Amino acid sequence: MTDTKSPTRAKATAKQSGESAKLLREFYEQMVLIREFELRAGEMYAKARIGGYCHLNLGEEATVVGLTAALKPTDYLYTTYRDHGYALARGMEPGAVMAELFGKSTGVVGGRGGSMHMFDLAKRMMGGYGIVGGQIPPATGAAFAIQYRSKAGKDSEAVMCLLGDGTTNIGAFHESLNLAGLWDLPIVYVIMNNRLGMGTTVENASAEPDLYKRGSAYRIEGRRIDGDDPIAVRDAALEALEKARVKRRPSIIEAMSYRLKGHSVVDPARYRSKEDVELAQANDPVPAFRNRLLKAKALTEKDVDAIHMKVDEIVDAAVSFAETSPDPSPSELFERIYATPVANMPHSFPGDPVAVSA
Amino acid sequence: MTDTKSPTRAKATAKQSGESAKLLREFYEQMVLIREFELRAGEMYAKARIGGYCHLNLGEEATVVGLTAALKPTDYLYTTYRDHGYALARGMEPGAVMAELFGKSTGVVGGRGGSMHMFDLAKRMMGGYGIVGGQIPPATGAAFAIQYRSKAGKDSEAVMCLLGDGTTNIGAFHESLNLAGLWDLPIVYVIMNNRLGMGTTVENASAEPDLYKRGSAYRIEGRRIDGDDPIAVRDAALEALEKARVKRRPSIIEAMSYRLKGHSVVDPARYRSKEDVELAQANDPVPAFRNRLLKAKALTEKDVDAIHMKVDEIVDAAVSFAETSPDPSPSELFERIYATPVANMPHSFPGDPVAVSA
Amino acid sequence: MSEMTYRQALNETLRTELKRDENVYLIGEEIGVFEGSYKITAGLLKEFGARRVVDTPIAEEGFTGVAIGSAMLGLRPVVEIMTINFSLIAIDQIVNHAAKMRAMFGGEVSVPIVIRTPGGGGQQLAATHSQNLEVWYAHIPGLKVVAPSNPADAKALLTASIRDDDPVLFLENLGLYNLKGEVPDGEQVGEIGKAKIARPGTDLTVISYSRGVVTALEVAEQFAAEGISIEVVDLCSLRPLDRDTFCASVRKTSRAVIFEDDLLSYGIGAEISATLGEAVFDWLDAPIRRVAAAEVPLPYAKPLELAAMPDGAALAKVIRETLAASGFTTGTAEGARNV
Amino acid sequence: MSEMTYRQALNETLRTELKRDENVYLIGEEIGVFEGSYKITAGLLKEFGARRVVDTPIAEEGFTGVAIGSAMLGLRPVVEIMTINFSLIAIDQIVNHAAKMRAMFGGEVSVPIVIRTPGGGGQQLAATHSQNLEVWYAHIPGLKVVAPSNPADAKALLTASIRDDDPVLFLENLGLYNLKGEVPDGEQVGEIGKAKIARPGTDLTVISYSRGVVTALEVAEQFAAEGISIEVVDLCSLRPLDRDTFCASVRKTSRAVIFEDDLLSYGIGAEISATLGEAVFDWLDAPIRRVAAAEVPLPYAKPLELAAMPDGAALAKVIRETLAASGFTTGTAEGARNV
Ligand SMILES: Cc1ncc(C[n+]2csc(CCOP(=O)(O)OP(=O)(O)O)c2C)c(N)n1
Ligand SMILES: Cc1ncc(C[n+]2csc(CCOP(=O)(O)OP(=O)(O)O)c2C)c(N)n1
Ligand SMILES: [Mg+2]
Ligand SMILES: [Mg+2]
Repeated sequence: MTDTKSPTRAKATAKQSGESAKLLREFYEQMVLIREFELRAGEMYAKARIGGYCHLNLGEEATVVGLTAALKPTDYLYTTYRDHGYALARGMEPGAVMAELFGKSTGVVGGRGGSMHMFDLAKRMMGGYGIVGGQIPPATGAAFAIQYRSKAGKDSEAVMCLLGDGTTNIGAFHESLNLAGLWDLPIVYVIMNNRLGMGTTVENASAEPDLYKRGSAYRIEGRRIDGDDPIAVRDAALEALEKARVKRRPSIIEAMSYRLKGHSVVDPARYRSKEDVELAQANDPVPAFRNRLLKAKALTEKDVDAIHMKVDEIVDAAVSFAETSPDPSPSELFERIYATPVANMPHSFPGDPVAVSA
Repeated sequence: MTDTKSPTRAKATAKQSGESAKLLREFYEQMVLIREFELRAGEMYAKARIGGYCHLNLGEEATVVGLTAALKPTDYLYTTYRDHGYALARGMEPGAVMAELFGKSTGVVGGRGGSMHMFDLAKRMMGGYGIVGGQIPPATGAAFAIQYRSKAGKDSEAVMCLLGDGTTNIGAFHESLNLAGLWDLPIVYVIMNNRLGMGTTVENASAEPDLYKRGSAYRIEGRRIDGDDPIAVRDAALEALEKARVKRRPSIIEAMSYRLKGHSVVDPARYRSKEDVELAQANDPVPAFRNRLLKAKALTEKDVDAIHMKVDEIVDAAVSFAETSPDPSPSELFERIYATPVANMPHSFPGDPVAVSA
Repeated sequence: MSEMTYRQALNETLRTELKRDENVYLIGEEIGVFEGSYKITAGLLKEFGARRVVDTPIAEEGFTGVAIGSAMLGLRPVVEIMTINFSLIAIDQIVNHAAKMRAMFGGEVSVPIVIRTPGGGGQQLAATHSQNLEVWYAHIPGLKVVAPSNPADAKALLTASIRDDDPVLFLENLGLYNLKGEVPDGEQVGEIGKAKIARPGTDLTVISYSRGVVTALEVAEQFAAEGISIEVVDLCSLRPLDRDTFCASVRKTSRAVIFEDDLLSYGIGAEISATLGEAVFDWLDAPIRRVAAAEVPLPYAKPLELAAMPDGAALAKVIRETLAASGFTTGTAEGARNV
Repeated sequence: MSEMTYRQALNETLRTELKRDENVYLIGEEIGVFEGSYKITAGLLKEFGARRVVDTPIAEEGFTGVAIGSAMLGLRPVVEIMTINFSLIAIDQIVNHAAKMRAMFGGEVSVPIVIRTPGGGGQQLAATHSQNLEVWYAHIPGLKVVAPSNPADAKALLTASIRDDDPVLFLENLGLYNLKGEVPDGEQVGEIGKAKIARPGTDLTVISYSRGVVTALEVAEQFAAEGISIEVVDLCSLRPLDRDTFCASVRKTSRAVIFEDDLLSYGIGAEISATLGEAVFDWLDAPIRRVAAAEVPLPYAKPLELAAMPDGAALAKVIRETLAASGFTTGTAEGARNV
């Protein structure tokens, strides 16, 4: 195999000069919010406030912020189980997101979904999905619906679909890309290449480890970008979304990044080499972006402190909100499942006799 | 899209000069056998001697013969429901193949499988498969077993896996190719491009209609060949098999051909344009190969007559054998299902009381 | 009222719904140019165009998922999966996604999708093309599963399914497509979750669904000639399951036989029998028997296929055995002899 | 005898079989470098190398199919599908291929593959990660389905499954992995298709499998303290289903309650109940009740998850109701009061 087997970091392509200091600060603030929220989620998991699986966006903050910055409110976002950051960046209330993690009735989906299933139709956050690749066909279907209902153009809606590097190897990826390519659908597939699917490296999972090239079998163009640079991410996303809106053509973005910790909060990631961990830490996008802004004088140390203080308050408030929120009641167990009630819905609790009217 | 959307016939690449007249005659004879067998199968279906689905190799005889000529007896062949020709070319008894179509106990699998499921472990004909794409992962697994058990080399076993053009769009294709590419498996995927999947053209099904390029997402090389030229087919297959044996690398062959008739014997193919039908007929590989051999003096008109006479006898004999063979008996219903019998196997016929010993 | 086949009833219903609601569209393999593998969609591409009648590549998981995603945005796709056997390739999208999205996303979204798919053996299509896997879907909360047995119900329940805001698996059967029946004209919206008394009777209840009901009605007719009155319950829906209707029937007749095309163990009949055993225990005069398929991958050869599939003769035999087990005798001297 | 967890029993059995037969190999996601999502395969990559312990990409359909194909050539793969929820992506290969190949190819080939996969809710993994879909597989001829409830049976049945020449779905449960028990040393080959009396009793039979047996045994123990004797039948295999054993038990006790983790309608319990209703009808003193999960996509929030899942309390309640329905009284004055 060739040298592309070890993907090298793409060059930063940010046209940073053109950005207002305000926007850069906002980006930084969002990145810090995700970072702090995720660290706190990890703590809360350790305290058993959060159950189930809990996958964090640690190390991927720049990508999350860059991608969501490129989306219009009318665009649809489909993502994976690693979705807290996207929920926050899409404008969902941190308190409601934390409450969802706590399984409270005030959670974004009333405690039904938990960590893997953030959803908000109004915000067009179309869900985190726990089945690897499961989001790809529905996301493609959202693009189909846009195509079905509306004309192409600058103001057209579009879809962004996130997936991990490991997810490119599943059949749903292939079938969806083929349909999107064949039918000219307005969608951007973003491969979040954090180098690992659980403990498996990209090189051990993909026969073509340059993942942006995987569209070649469908005539879908792809490009690799530096996922640690929020501006580069946003610019690439804007371009791909424009193509989706105007040309109604799908595309692939491969955002290179590092997963800072284990696959989920319970994974000590012992399979990871010391060098790999060091590399990930050396590439941590949050301090990197901070230093870049400080250097460019878009940010002062005082700003940094203020941002961190503000974020801490937000996250504290989110935790308090979650902690003081009520649990959903078992009496609601059979609600929110069907949209059209019909006769003979089975509403028995375990141990009830089978429901038959005399 | 580019001009490759309408795939043009690949140039014949046969090094015909080097072939012995004997081999060429054998090829022709095999092609005629498949042609006549399939025509007779169609008749027998019309007479209700054959039930279920019945997909014929009409128009694909050159590909069938060329591919199987390249296989060693130790190679494994996996194919689709369009499998009669492969069964014959792999050396299975025409009588037993016809008897299988008739559902007789003397059929190659005792009447259990019918048209879509020709199988013979001794001949390493590993089955026709009715689920589109269903054969691809097991075929890849056969290559895995070869890799697991033996060293690469000129005498290594290898696997050939047939699939249709329409089948390249299913997830199993993607997952299998990725695994074969990743694990360096000794397999040749042959895409039988007969231009249609039932009534759907390649252009309406595949975002990359140059199907030999679909390996690009897995670093698997592909090439397109003229499926109407048995020599070209054999040569390409030999090369790909050699690569599988020696380098343990998978490859793709796209064999271009035309389906002469409907998708299955009951399909009148009304969706097909007059031009398309004419084109298919103009490209009929059987008369084309005959004329080529006559011209090259590898064959005389007398040879042709003799071959047709011989083939007619074989096919007549196959039909008689099938007709006079016994049906399988309902008393065998529960046989041949499990290899390791265990307690409490359910062997009740419809209407029997549930089997419980007192 | 007009007489038409089950196929025509489906075709006309699809046409009507396509006309009624711009959000309704059809999607599946070979439904357009080829006019449907079983011709259910004949003529619709010509009438509605390729936007509303979408031919797909062979990619059941992909196009079913596409339909699901489009339904999340308010479209109302009617998916054809060529046969239920191929739904296995799409089942992750159906069961892990369509069925669960509304609940998992806290009721924030609905997935108004219909999946039409035929099951059934008897056409010598062998093991991989002859299955009845509806019990799998009937097991899954979040789905609705309907299985009409005649053209009129096919129309009414397909209409209801398309207008329902939840994912509906609409089960058809290869053996039903040519079945003729009277179909009421005009709009007919069936009630999902309700069973029907397909034929009233007093002596024994046969419970069935889809194609099984056709056989059950034939057998009931034969018994009527002997003066034995069989009530036939057509489940119509498998989820939700209308337990009230078949339990009420068996409270009346005290005897039940379940007839289904599917394999015996863990089939639809098991749930019916278990429900009856619990809910009408005190009314039962004889054990509840199930007539179902032999537990084998369906073989191709006709004699083997016939031996494996339940038929009217097997049903009649079990009805007689059940009547005998409960000491049943008819008033009519002639008829009683054969019982 | 040594005490070990269910996880350790699986791990040691895999090690033993890898050593015994060069054709045995393990394949699945994250079973090597990661040592298994639930650490069942811990240490095995190190011991046997990457040829025998094969980490795969995320491609359940692909790698399960690869295992099937390799089994056709005589290898004996043990596939790990991380949870049964993900088996839906591989189910076409399992049900349409592995299960049917031998029959469809006339007995010419065998497919000696084991698919190990855990099911079960209760870990707050929400709707798509908490299912019990074993009833789907139990429905399919051509497969064998085993579901051991304790470390000793896990060892014996995994050994039997690996040595069996047919495709076996080996059901585990997230809630069982840490369960401890005595495991006999040395080679132990269990008998697929046989149920067990996990605890003898005389007054009522509880029938269960996999994790359900653990709860059933606890509840039986509580009743024993009241002088009520509960027999617990552990099905061990779901296909073939050992009807003889549980029918014999109920002929003895005259009362049955079925306890299962899965959803009620069309679950495993339905088949058990239907079988009993037919085969031991005359012995039953009370209707057969099933204790099973509420029919909802399992919610994440703990109070909702708990409300949906069957537990010992629900089982005890139904046992009491069943005893009461049959007019049962114990000899012991104290115990009887609570019944
Ligand atoms: C179909 C399916 N198979 C396996 C899993 C278990 N699983 C969860 S996440 C994951 C790794 C995904 O890796 P990648 O796509 O790189 O995303 P990342 O976790 O790195 O963000 C696996 C195997 C699953 N959830 N669904
Ligand atoms: C999973 C699945 N989906 C659909 C079908 C129905 N079907 C049978 S053959 C076929 C077309 C296949 O086309 P192609 O791959 O080009 O092969 P060809 O028939 O042309 O040889 C379809 C859709 C099937 N058998 N399996
Ligand atoms: Mg990753
Ligand atoms: Mg084709």
